[in-house]
Amino acid sequence: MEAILDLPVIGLILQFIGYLVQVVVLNGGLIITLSTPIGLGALCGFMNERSGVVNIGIEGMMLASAFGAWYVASISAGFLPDAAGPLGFTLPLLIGLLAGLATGVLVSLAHAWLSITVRADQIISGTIINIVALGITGYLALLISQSSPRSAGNLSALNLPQPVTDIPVLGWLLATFLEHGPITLSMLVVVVVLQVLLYRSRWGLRTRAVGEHPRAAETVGIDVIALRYRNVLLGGLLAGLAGAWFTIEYGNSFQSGMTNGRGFIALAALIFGRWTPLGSVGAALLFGLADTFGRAIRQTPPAGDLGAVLGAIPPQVFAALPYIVTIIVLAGVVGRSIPPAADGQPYEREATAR
Amino acid sequence: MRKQRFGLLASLSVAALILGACQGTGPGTGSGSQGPTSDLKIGLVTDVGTLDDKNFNQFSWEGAKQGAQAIGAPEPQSVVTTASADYAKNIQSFVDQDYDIIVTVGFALGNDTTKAAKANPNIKFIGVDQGLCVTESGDPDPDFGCKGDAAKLLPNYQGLVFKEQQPGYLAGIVAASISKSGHIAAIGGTKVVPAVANYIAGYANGAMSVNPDIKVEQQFVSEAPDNAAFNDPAGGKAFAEQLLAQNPDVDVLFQVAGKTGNGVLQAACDANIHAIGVDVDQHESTPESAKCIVTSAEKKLTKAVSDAIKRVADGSDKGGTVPLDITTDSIGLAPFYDAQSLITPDIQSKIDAAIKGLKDGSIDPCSPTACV
Amino acid sequence: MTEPTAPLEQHGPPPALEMRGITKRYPGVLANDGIDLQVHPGEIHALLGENGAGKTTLMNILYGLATPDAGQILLDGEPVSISSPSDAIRRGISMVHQHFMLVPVLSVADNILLGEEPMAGPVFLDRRSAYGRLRDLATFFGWEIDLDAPVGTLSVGWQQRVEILKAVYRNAQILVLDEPTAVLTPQETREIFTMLRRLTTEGYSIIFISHKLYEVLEIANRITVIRRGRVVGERLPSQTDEEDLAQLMVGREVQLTVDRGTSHPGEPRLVVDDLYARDDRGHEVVHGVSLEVRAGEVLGIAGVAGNGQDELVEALVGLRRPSAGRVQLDGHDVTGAGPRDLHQRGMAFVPADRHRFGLVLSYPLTDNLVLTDYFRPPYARGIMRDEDAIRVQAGKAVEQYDIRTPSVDVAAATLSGGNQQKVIVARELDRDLRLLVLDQPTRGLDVGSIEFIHRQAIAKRDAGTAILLVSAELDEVLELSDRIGVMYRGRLVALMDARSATREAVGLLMATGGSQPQKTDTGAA
Amino acid sequence: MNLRRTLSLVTIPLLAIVLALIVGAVVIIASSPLVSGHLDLVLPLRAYAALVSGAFGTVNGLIQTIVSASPLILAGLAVSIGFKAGLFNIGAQGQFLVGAVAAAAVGAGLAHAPAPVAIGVSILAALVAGAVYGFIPGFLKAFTGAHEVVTTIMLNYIAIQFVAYLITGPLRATGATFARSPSVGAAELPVLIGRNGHLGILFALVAVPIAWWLLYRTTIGFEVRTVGANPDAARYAGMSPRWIVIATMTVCGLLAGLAGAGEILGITGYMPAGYSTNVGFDGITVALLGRANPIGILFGGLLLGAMRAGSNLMQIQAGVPVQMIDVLQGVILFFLAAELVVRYVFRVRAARAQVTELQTVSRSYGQQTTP
Repeated sequence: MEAILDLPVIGLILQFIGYLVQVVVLNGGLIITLSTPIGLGALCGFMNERSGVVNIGIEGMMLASAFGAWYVASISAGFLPDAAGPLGFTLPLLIGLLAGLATGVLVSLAHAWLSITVRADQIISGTIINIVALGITGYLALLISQSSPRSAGNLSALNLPQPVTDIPVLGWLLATFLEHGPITLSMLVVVVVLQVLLYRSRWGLRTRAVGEHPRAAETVGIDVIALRYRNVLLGGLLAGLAGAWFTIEYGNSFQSGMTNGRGFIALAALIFGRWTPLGSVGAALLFGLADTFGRAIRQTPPAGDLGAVLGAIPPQVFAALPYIVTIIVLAGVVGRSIPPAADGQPYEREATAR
Repeated sequence: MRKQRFGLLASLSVAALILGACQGTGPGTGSGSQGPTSDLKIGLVTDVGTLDDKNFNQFSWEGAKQGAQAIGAPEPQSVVTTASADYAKNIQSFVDQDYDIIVTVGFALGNDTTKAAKANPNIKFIGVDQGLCVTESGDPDPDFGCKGDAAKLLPNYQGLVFKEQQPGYLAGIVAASISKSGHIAAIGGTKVVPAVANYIAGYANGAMSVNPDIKVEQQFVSEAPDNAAFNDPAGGKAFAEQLLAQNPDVDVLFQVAGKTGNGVLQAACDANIHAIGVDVDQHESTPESAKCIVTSAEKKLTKAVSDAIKRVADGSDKGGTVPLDITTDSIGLAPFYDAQSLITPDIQSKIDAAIKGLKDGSIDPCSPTACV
Repeated sequence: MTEPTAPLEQHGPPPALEMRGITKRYPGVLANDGIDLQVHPGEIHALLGENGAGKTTLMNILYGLATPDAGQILLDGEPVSISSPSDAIRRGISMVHQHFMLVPVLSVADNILLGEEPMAGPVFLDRRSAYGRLRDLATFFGWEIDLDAPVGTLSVGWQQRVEILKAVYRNAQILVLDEPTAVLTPQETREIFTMLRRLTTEGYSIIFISHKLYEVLEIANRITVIRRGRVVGERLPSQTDEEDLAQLMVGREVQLTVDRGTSHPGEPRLVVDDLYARDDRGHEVVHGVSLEVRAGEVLGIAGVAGNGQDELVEALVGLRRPSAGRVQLDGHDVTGAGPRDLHQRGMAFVPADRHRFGLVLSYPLTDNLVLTDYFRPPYARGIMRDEDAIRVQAGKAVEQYDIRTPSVDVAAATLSGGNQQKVIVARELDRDLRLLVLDQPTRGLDVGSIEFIHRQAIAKRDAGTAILLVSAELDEVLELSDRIGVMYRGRLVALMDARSATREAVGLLMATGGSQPQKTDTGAA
Repeated sequence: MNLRRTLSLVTIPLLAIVLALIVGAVVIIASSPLVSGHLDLVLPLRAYAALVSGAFGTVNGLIQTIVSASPLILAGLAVSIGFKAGLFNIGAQGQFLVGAVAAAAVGAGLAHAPAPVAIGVSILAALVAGAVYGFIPGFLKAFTGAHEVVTTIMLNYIAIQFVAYLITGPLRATGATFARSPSVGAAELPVLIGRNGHLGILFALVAVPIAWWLLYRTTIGFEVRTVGANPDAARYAGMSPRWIVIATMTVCGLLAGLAGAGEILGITGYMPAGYSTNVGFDGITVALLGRANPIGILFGGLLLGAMRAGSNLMQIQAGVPVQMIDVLQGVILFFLAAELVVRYVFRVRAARAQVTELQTVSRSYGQQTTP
């Protein structure tokens, strides 16, 4: 009796897997592209939190950088030549990219100052960044729009030659992973670099020590404050990249509030990825997949029973999925995720007690 | 510490100054024309979002400005809604400042505009995209029976309602005619907004009228009129790219999704297919994507709002829903610009015939796919 | 009395380390007041002083963790300024802190290498080359150590060794050990001592910080005693004894053993039967403890820290649920009862960590003095607090227990450690008690406060209260108890009459748990 | 003594506001070419004057200020009671939304019931919904150690999707041309004062003294504060930090849910799809501005309410976009955060241990332990 009941379920599962594979094969590149701001944002969080600074301001950092990159690119497009180089780089776009990075670093500097030097509550600092970034970019964008700034265009994707992409399987892999704009490509590089450095470099060892037990790190001569500053500012570069993705790589214009919560999904990815670079970006890709899967169900639902089952799921479930799994993981229902022990604790150099 | 903080402040202000200086010219303010003068004060409340959506908020705003200029009124003022909870409050701000004409933009403000119109019979209200539905006492009808005669009960409230299915229908004719594959698509923000649904219904019907076998993908980014539906260009681009990956032969893409739709247009450009804009002439409003925009299914918001203001000024305004359709030239197709070459005389004659048919009522843009 | 320092080194090489006139002021405390210290090459120099005398502050200054307000540091006769630990390390100073400075999630090797990483190129670590050297060092001391094991999984004794390896790895010339034996068994202590002597033959100078007289006498070549931030004497071990050092350290003639009088034990009050408990990570750390405490007696539990005493106490006072076993108070089964229930049954508890458990530092004394009674009359009626009644009680307690405070409205954080402990004692002891649980009641206190608290405890005992005293200070247990139990690896391995207990016997039990294999628990009363 | 303590509590927020206004002025001047076409040094004055006159210039403006302030006060309480227990409730936004949707749903169901019943039951529904939504992160914190900051952020986004599902699905009003819930009819809150001073403002005004009394005059409040200040000591004292954490978060959710009910039943009368609000995040500002003290929150809420109410006039009369309010709010928070520690540093000389309450929040982030 039970065996009979089970059969259709197995069939459904097989169908589901088939459908999933189909979606991935068709949209692999898109999934990676869409994961870029989330992955880079999560890596920004990684840089902060592994050295002991909580960052819930990723959303604001990204939004500010998106604005900075777009606005500076758009101004420079007014008087600089826009002959395109490799990957669609024009002079204005290059300047815009640098401006995006600079914005990310500047905002991170504020975060670092508040959380490290002033030893303010780091969560409040992140909240401030989110509020101010949304306010000031909205404010400026509205004022600027009245003069209809021109767009500087956007960076373009790497194009592999046809013969390469035609190779079976490998061609697909190469195209999926490489046919992207420079920012997405940079994420794929940065994540590997960070993962290797975290476990194999002096920086990584020291960062892990500072995030877990800053006092111990200090007693062996590591400058905790400087290391935290450096990491938070480097994280700002990554947030800057993530922001620039919105306005000069994937998109080509700025809209108020356009990051639309992706900074918080990045936070979720960081946690889901257990505070490691590969894990975070892996989680970002997974969230990107869920997102893409949700769209696929709308656009081309599978036929038959599977279609009926998936169709019965409210589409909002897919939108909420990253948040739901993060709570589940954090609660330890499946595979517990534990932050660095000193995450969130301001460091005081001189031990006043004892 | 003090020093550091001051440094931060200083750099902030310097940055802001640079911003300001670079954009020094500012908006072109309405020059005082020699026309009639009026002291009517005009205010405008946007929907959630901003004035820079390159879409209906922005172009209604243009209409208010043009209308003010036409009647010689002072420059209008605006309030940007930041949260939908604030509609009533924002309308009330203008009431309290004794404004004479208050323009509210978007169907979502209809309920609060109705209440305000009833409470302030001496103030003229113009609601963009707002069909009036009131009870016999002139209140917003909770049961949507619309028993009351809005024109009589609220003579101070013009609800501008466009027949979006008509420009959608014309866009559909263009799309079907220029499609080589016989497979076209439309992406809407959400189907729960009637304007969106009607555009797309008209589009499908128009396309079928040219080519009964045509495949029209009709997709909606979100279930609700939220940020994902109208305020997420990256999400819109992704949605379109995925649709095109699934349907690689789609060669015309129509967007009805606000800022999200700007991403849709970009996806079309990236894929080297044709795009059709919505609401306003997007060839002009989104120059980033101009190269692939064939035309736009336009509702002439600027003109409609400006006309409504003029009617108030000359006293010819009447309350109630003001239907705006092709007969009053309130909707239509935007110019083709560079895409003119695509439009063969044959296609042009189909368009002309459809315009004629829509005008005389012999063509129903809501058939076979029904409108809302 | 302090003989004019006529040091012996006029002709020899300059001291390896000299500290001159070191002064450090913390808000409200003069932690170091013009301290002079000389350490010679190859000597073990003990720094002796009570808790809070300023030893750790002095060493933090030496190590660059604190900046002195005045004074000078000379290394090999050269004045130096040490502004950070990396300065100190560069100059050949290494420190083993009282609280281990190890990162639990990192491996043994990474902990040792941290800060002095061997590099292959500018970016990457060269762990392989380091491993050889680390193995050699371990062999030198005769240790088998898994370099890849996360430090968090090691026992305290092994963590201590990792700390010392860290220092040795850095080729330190001067090694500072801050109370290195506090968490060790006497046997482990002996091993460390052997190792330290070996290090001195290798040319290390060692500063050994302690407040245990016999240890200092055993290991040191020279002893400097500090009291209240000042150097009060310098001694050679051969020229002094415990009495002399104790006098210096405490500043007056002290009676090393409190006269506890005779006890008159009554009926059993607390009966613990085969109790098991787990720690926060879920490991079972209390295995089948059985004991009873009778009215009018002090049962002392000795044991090296980390042998399950914390969990045992927490299980008894309701802060931790026992995983098995039974606890009875006055014949009622109170297994798994909460703190409040036990409190109402006449139990009081003075916790080991007063900042963590005993007080809310940001609260005024008023609230702290009713922390366990806030919910009942006269301090509350229903859910309404009665502020007046609370103030009246606070005023009374401050007077009665001699709590030195400007007012009852100041935050507990502003009081000295001794006065803070008095607040807890005032709150806990100021009523008729059936059972009093004292967990490390005098840790970190000055002698005056220690005496005060011991006297209060004995008074309660004489009034018929059953007292359970848990302390890692063997001396305290020996002084106060009528009977003594020893905890070893979660078991109560011995229970003996205090009169028959010797320091050596108890020490051996603490270290080894007794020679015979312990399957069942010895002597349950 | 008491006066001095109050003064020292008020000084820093006031200082932060003044500094924020100065920074705001700099931003306005710097961006003035975009507003008036030239560098306009008096624009900030015009903007602030308009802001003030919009908020306080007329009786209706004043009432609008109170109406805008009341959900902010409730949300501010929802955040600050969490602070008292050592919890950072970033989830007021989500709790507000579920409270709002519950009020909208039940209100619609009772649209034709007698008004007192309809109002009472709708509000009850909002309280319960908000409370449940606050209970979830509280429970997770208490029993799994999942830090409430992350869970509440996630729950905010889940709430948005949940509400979208309800309004476009089961709750969608039939016959409406766009997706919205049916009107709440009889459950609409009566207007008590002026044009739109609805019953909801009473909720806020009553909640403040109740919250104060509970926190400072009852044993329950003592327990909450003790858990916030030192959870171990609380356990030692026989309190149950777990249940107090859960109860506190539940109450926080309840208050935020009540704010949601006030907005739906008192202002819009239904819930449209895509309903959006700033209340949750404004609540954080209010809580910090009010130093997590109910009385302070009353003033913090009024201040922010005034800014929200007056901002329209600022845009109308001075052309300065309303987003300026967000900027000001962020800068106020910036100075509060920075000053918090300046004071912390000087704590030894000033009244000690007054400020430590807020310090506990992010410290616990890395620990993820159950209370």
